Parts: sequence; structure tokens; C-alpha cells
Amino acid sequence: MPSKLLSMHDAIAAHVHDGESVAIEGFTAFICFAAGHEIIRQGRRELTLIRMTPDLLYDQMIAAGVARGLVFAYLGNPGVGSLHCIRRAVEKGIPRPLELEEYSHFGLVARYLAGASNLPFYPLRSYAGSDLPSVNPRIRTIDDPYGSGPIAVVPAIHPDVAIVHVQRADAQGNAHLWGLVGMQKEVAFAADRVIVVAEEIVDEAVIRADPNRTLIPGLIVDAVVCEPYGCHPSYVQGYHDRDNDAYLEWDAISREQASTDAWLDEWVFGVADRAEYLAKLGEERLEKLRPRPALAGPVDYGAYG
Amino acid sequence: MPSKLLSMHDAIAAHVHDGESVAIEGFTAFICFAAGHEIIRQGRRELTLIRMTPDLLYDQMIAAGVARGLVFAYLGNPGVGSLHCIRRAVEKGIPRPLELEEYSHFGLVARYLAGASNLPFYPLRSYAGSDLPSVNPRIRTIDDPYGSGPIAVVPAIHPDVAIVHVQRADAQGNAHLWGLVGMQKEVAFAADRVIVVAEEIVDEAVIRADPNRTLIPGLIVDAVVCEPYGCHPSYVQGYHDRDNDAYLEWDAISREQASTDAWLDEWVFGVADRAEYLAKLGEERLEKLRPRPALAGPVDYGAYG
Amino acid sequence: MTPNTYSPSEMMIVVAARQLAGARTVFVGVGLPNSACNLARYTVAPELELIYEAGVYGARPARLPLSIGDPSLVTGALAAVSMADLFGLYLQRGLVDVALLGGAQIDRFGNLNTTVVGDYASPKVRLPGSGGACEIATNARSVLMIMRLSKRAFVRKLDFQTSPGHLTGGDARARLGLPGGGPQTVITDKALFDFANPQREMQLIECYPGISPADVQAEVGWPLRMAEIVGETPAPSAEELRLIREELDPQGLYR
Amino acid sequence: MTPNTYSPSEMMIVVAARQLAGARTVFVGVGLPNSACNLARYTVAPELELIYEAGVYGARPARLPLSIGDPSLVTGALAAVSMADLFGLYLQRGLVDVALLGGAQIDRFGNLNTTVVGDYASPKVRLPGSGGACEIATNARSVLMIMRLSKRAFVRKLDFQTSPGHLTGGDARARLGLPGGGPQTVITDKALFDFANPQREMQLIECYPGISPADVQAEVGWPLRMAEIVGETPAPSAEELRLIREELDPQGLYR
Repeated sequence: MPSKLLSMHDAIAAHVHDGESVAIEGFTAFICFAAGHEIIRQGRRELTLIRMTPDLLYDQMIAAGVARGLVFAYLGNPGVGSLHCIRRAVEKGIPRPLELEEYSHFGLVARYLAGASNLPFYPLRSYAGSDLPSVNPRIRTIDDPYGSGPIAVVPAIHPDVAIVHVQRADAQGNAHLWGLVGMQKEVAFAADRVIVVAEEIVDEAVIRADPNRTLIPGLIVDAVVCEPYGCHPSYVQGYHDRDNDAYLEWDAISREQASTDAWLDEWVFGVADRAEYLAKLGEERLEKLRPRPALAGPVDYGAYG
Repeated sequence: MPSKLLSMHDAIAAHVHDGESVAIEGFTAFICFAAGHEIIRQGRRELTLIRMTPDLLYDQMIAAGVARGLVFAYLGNPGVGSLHCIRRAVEKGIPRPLELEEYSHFGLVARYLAGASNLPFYPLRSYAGSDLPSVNPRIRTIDDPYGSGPIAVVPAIHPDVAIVHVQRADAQGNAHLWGLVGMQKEVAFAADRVIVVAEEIVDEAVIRADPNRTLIPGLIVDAVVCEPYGCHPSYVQGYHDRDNDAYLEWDAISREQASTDAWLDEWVFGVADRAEYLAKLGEERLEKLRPRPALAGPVDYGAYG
Repeated sequence: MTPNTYSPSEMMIVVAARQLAGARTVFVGVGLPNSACNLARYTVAPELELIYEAGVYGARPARLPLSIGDPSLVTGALAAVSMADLFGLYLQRGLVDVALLGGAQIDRFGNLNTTVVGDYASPKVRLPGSGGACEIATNARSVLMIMRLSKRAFVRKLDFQTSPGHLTGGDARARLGLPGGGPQTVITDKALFDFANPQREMQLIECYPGISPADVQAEVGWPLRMAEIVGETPAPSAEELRLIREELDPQGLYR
Repeated sequence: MTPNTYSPSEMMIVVAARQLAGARTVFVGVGLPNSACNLARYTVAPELELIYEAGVYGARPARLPLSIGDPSLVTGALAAVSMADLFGLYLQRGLVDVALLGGAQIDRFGNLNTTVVGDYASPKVRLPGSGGACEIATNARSVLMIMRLSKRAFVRKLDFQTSPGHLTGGDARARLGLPGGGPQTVITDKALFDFANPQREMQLIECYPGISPADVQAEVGWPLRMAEIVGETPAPSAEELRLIREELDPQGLYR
């Protein structure tokens, strides 16, 4: 089969179009900043951004004006504070107003679950006694057909594109993930198109040597991008740590649109691609983020026949 | 915390009672014959046996008269043919009539999923155009609240006891599984009590060295039994192969109740425990079932801090 | 078996394999279907990935599997997943191009019975039941049936309808909202059928070498619809037979 | 900070930790709650296992986590699972004994607002939103609230009810079918509250050393219900302070 390997530029150019819904997921880990920055650089507009926990990346994308809407459950700079750009968009319409579609964490997980398994909806025990359904008509209540009473449901979601960062994948997109696997599997299966971004491209034999570790099969993958440190300043379990200074610095940078724009000019528009971003960041800073090894113990699948 | 390690005798004596519902699961793999044989030896009666694919073990248990009911999706000696004892019970009421509650595979998986996550029901795309709902009133149809039309639902199931075989667990029942993980996680979370049976008891540090491999947390486990080859003649990925001769032999043995009873007398009632069963089977036969090694490749979680 | 002769099973395997031309994913049963899928990978569908309901995607079994849950299906597979994921994320999500199914009884619209012969409550023969067949028949993009031809199996009316084919024919499946395309082909030991007519009724399209339409009708419990031209299915090629005998099933378990 | 003095944060950590006596599982937030849970493991709840909504059960972080998704939570944990499993199999299944929650606003029945100050459509302050709080408040067997006392936070009426506490009080939770037990304690920087009355209304049960009930009332936006006897919360012990300062947070990030 022909390889699905593309540069980030070509993957975004081919698979992310104006007006579409885009989910770049990962719960505090695996957040593919490289993909989001490329979307900004290519000037996409009118996107509906989907993400359980909009983080610095979505703050940057929204500040850059790529989005008309946001589907989410929690807005925060994790462990630091507010996402000032998103607040500015919501509270003041700067740089443009932003339509919000709001859930709780489990609610958005449930939408991914329904989408991933082609169910029309998914039930969950939440939202009773909350005002969230009153501001989001997609959150509904049905009666348990077995008589236990009402229960909340949310509808399936099918992002046009999901962008999922992983530790390693082969050229077809068969991908191993470990650590905080979050909702990466569910969002990939829910989406109509999938871009897998990997720290390393490995031979198919590496994938086949541990099939329980494969959360995303190449079958659902449209493009594979090799982008080491593509998640900086977020982290990838076993590969690099979160760059906490960047999270702290963003709190100051993002408080004004002008300083935000200057940052975007320097770190997104001012570099051609992730390689230039990393070169600008410097090897020393990356070096400090590498953890010491902590290997998983051996597992034997057995050779039969 | 006090260890949960028990002998199989004591685990069954403490946790499986007459009249209860019992699920010994595992899809062709991980089928804990040692537990089922101990249930027969201890003379349990009026059990409702739950299992997606009743296999030789349930054929033996039903022939021994432990069950009044069977919740299932597929009756078969996998790759061989019929389960003659279950057919005898259903077609002729020998040794006693058996109430059947019948699903499809995904239907019973969905019941486990609902039970495992404390949902009252689970929706699935199946049963439309099938006669199964007409013989099982628990299979119902509801309307999608988002307007896509009708969809089938099944109710949660909560077995009184689930017995789950795994490759390795610590003394608290934190368990690593790999290979055909089937529905082992879902049935364990769905059940009110859980007995974990392991090929090997390992130090907690072995579990903690690969947390993504932990499908069953000790939190939900009531007893832990160390029983190597407890699944013979079924198999455990990486530990031993299926003993196909036993599956073929059972086809002949089970065709008559008398030959079945003789087999039960010899191989279940005639041995005190699994150790005696294995000794009787002989080391040579077990030796032939061991696969050559096929190790999973390395995975690095990284040491942070 | 000399190079110029072949068994009915070998013919079924070869015909089924040919039906998989161009398929990307196939939901495999054990035995004949397994051999057919592997033969297709060597011949008409090199990109075919095997999906087993046990929870395996992209299996490359090092031996002929003894069951659909054989450990050799896991070792070296692309992915080993829970059955919840296999049925939910792979099958129900619409990722299965072709599924192979069989049964004890089939009717003229490709509906299947794998539950009972006789009455459900007091059956003459208790059959295995649905297993995954009901949802496979519901969700797979297309279904190939593999069954030996006989009047006991090809019946006017099923004793129990376990899995939906084209139901009462025509657009009945679509009206009921079934996502998959339903039965496409029935592969037997004597002839090949499809459903390529507005009524979605099983029709004879090819007889195997040496078999006449009358031979086929004699084994079918209803007046059989014939395609405008009933062709002859090409016999297995020397290469197809070599692959089956030397590569796929050297011990002859399923020939 | 000398051994005989302590900060308000240290007092909150100590009081929260003591509330975890006997708990088997706790759903942890980052920051103060994280320190409280770890302190409890060293003191009143040696069998306590930490659950993080990021998908971690039985975390043993080698450093003070920077966020609830810190990589140090995964390495060496008992289990790392998908968020679907964490919320479905752990939380919704009823395996969380105690959850720690906070918010921008709380009312007298322990309902929480983490969504907006002002109107939802055009908010004065857009807050983070629910995150997992709504389902945590719904399903955890009991909930401890940790919030600094202030009239802006302890309000008569929430601007938005994100997560259910005791709703309108009494048996309102049970009538609505909420599985978990709801708020049990509110831990602040000045005093401790519970809901141990038939109305399930927040009541002052203990003031911290040097604080009077009048001091507390001054920071609460409704006439505060007082327990029959309002006690004084014991100050942190030397050992509790040593654990916080030397073992749990030597860099003083959350003190």
C-alpha cells in the first residue's frame, strides 16, 4: 500500500478546510501544537474547534481568528489559570465573537463514544440539577425503557477532522499510544478524517509486536505526519515533559491582544514549520524536558505455529 | 492492606452461593475451567450461568446439574461442533430443564458495558429484522431522541459474581491482561463480586511498571487465586496453547450423559483440586502446549521528578 | 487429490476468495471462510486485512487457526482490542467491507437461521444461536454467505430468523434503517447466487463445472430465480490450488 | 514560616486531609486538593488510592504534579485508562468514595458555579466551565468542597448552577435520582462546614484558631446556620506541617 506519510504542511493543506469542524485532542498530554500552528499559518477561517479542554493551543488559534465556534467542556491554562484569549473572544468579541457549545468532560467523552461507534446518542448520569442543559439544547433527557427513571443523553459527534498525536505509528497510521490515552481513540474513530502525528515512524513489525498497544488502526487514518516534539509545550509520555515555563509565560503574553499577536508573529508566522520552531527554541531547552527512562516490564504474546 | 489471596476452594466457598448468577468469561481464551470444576465439586445448585459463548466448561457444569438458567449468545464447541450436554438439557431436559435467555454477542457485550458503567441500558445497532426480540422481552426498541429513528437497547446486567482469569495479578487483584481481552474488563466492572484467577502472582511493582496494561483494578476484586494452567484446555496468551485434543475428545464424551458423568467422576470429582488435575494430565501434555516466546517491544513511560 | 481435480470445499474456498477482490477489510469466520480470506490476500485482494470478532484487526496467523479465537490470530496482529471495541468501533462504525456468514437455514431473501430447528421453546435441534451474526448481518457493508446446498438448508420459510438478510425483499432493509448493504452473494458447493435484482431475491448466476441449473433447483426449497444468463464458474486454477494445499492448509484440515 | 505558625493554605490542606480518614478512593484535583490527598495517605488514610480524571487510578507521583494530567501521575500508577473508562467504570460505577471540588460560587446547599459570573450569553467573567465537576458532583459517594471564604464566593444565589449539591435541600437529590451522596463538608481558609441536618443546609461546625463565628458570617452572603456547638478546629500538628513542608511540597508551590 502507498505510504500515508506527509509533511505537516501537506497534511493540513489536504485535510483541513475552511468552515470545517476540527478536533485536536489530548488531555493535557499529546496536544499537537505543531498542527494547530500550521492551521494558523495556512490562514484557515470559520472553523468549529472541538476539544474537551481548550488549552494554550486553542487560545492561540482563537486569538489568530481561525474559529467561529468552540465545542468544549473546560477552559483553562492547566495548573496556571485562565485562557485570556478565549475569554477576550467570549467576553468582548475580540478578535471576533465565538459561538460556544458547552458540555462537561464526560458529556463530550460520551459524544465521542457515540460518534466512534455510530450510535445516535449516548446516555450518562450527569446534568440532572445542572443549568447546562438550559444553555445547550443538545443535552436531552430520556426515560429508561426499563423503568429506572430519566437519564441524560448527548448526541454523537463526528468531527470533519481529528488530529491525534501518538508516540509511534507506522507509515499506514497504525499507532501505539500509552500514558494518558484520554479520548484519542474515541475522537479518531468518531471523525470523518484522521491525521496521525507521531514522535517516531516505525516499521509495521514494531506495531505488530504489541497489538494490544494499538489504539488507532491505519484503517481509519488519512495522513501520517512525523513531527518529534510536535506537542511542545505540552508533553508526550516517555518522550518529553511539559514545558511549564511556556505555560506560565503564556499567562502574561495572552493578557493583551497586542502581545498575543506579537507572539504569533514571532513563533507561528515567523517560522516556516516545526523544525524552525524547535531550532528557535533551542536544543538546550528541549534537552531539559527529556525524562529518565522507566521501561514497562516484558510481556510475552507467545509464538504459536 | 491484607492480601486477598485464597485457594480456589476457599474463593468459591466464600463467593459463589446457590441461586446466584455467575459469569465465567473469556472469548475462547482465559476460560477458567479450574473455577468451574470447583463449583461442580462444591455441589452448587440453581445457578444462573452467564457467558457469551458457553464452551466445554459450561457444558460440563450444566451436565453436572449446577444451573437452572443460562444467559448466552452462542453455544458451540469452538472449531469442533455442538455442545451436546447443553443441547440435551434444552432438547430433553437432561439432567434438568434449562431456562435460556438469549442474545447476540454484541447484545451481551452491551449488557456488560451498561452494567460496568452503571447505565440502565445500552443501545446497539442490531436485532431489527431478527426474531430474537420476540423470544427475549429484555431486548427492546426506543426512539433516538435526536430523530434518527428506532434503535435496539438491552438492559444492564450485574452478575453476582464474575470469575476472570488473567496472566498476572498482584495480591490485591490489580491485573494485567493481554491478547484477546474480550469482555473481561466489562464483566468484572459489571459484577457485584469479582474473583481474579492468575497464572502468576506478581509484586505490585510489576503492575505499576505498565499501568496501561492493567484492565482490572484491585479496587473491584474480592479474591485472588493463583492457578497456573487454570484455563486448560482453553488457553492463555503467551502462557499456553489450547489443548485441541481435549476439545475433540469432548465431542465424543459428551454425546451421552453416562459417558459425561464418567468423565466428571474422573476429572472433576476424582481430583481434589487443580494441582491434582494437572498431575493427572501429566507434565508432558502441558509441555507441548507452551509456545515459543514472542516478546512485545519496549515501551518507555519516563521517570519524571 | 491430483492437480487436475479438486474437492467441493476447495471450490468453495476459491469462489469465496474471488468474491473478495478489491475488499479492504473482511470479517472472518473460521474454517472455510478463513482459508478463503487468506487465499484472497495471496491473489485478488493483497491489501485485505482480516478482522475477527474475537477482537483482532489485521491478523497474520502463523498457522491455520483452530477457532476464531486462536492465539495465533493475536501474535503479530495490527491490533488486539476488546469485543466492545471490535463490535462498536470497527463493525458498527461501518469499517467492515465484507463479512462471511453461514447458517443452518437460509431463505430466498438471504435471511439466516442459526438458532433452532423446530419450535423455539421446544426445539427439535438447538443450534448455536446468533453469536455475532445478527449485528454482522446488520452492519457489514456487504455479506457473503457460504453454505452447502441442500433442501434442508435452502428453505421456503425459516424456523427462526436469527439474522437479517434482505428481509421481505426490495428496499425492506433500508426502510427498517439497517446500515449495512445485506447479502451480496451465496457461495455453495455447487453454484453461485447473487441478489442483483430489484426484489433482492436470491438468483442463480453460475453453476460450477459439471452442475446444471436443474441439479441446483433440486436442492433448493423454492422455485429458484435464474439470472438471464447462468454462466459456468471457472474451476480453481493450478495456482489457487497450490496456495491452498501448500501455503494455507498443508495439513488439509478444511479441504 | 516557623514551626509554630502556619499559612491558611497549610491549614486547608491539613483539614481536608483529616476529612479523608477511612476513605479508600479519592478523586483528586490539582494544587491544594492534591497535597491534601497525599497528606491523608501519610496520616489518616494509608490505604487511600488517588484517582485523577485524566485517567489514572492509584497514582504515586514522584513529584508534586503540575496539573491533573501530569506525566508523573502515570509512571508507577496502578492503572492508566481512557477517560471514557475513568468516568464510566470508575466514577459512574460508584467506585469513588470522596471527590474534592471547588468553584467560583457556592450556595447554601452546596451547589456550585464554575461557568460564568453574570449572564451566560454575555458574561462579566467567563469561568472555566464544568470540566468533570458536574458528573463528579452527581456520582461520587461524597463530595468535599475546598474554597476560600468570601462574600463573592459564598452567595445567596448562583449566577449559574454548574454542578449539583443538595439542590433545593432536603431529599431533593434523591428525588431527582442522583446516585451520589452530595456535599458533605466545605473546607475554607477560616472555618469548616457540614450539611448534617434534615434540610441539607450548609452549617458552621468549626472555626479555625483565632476566628469567630461573626468573622465567618461576615464572609458569607446569607444568614449562616450554626451547629449547636461550634468548635475550634485543632491547628496543624508539627508532624502534619513537617510532611507538607518536607515530603509533599518542598518547593512550596501550594502553601
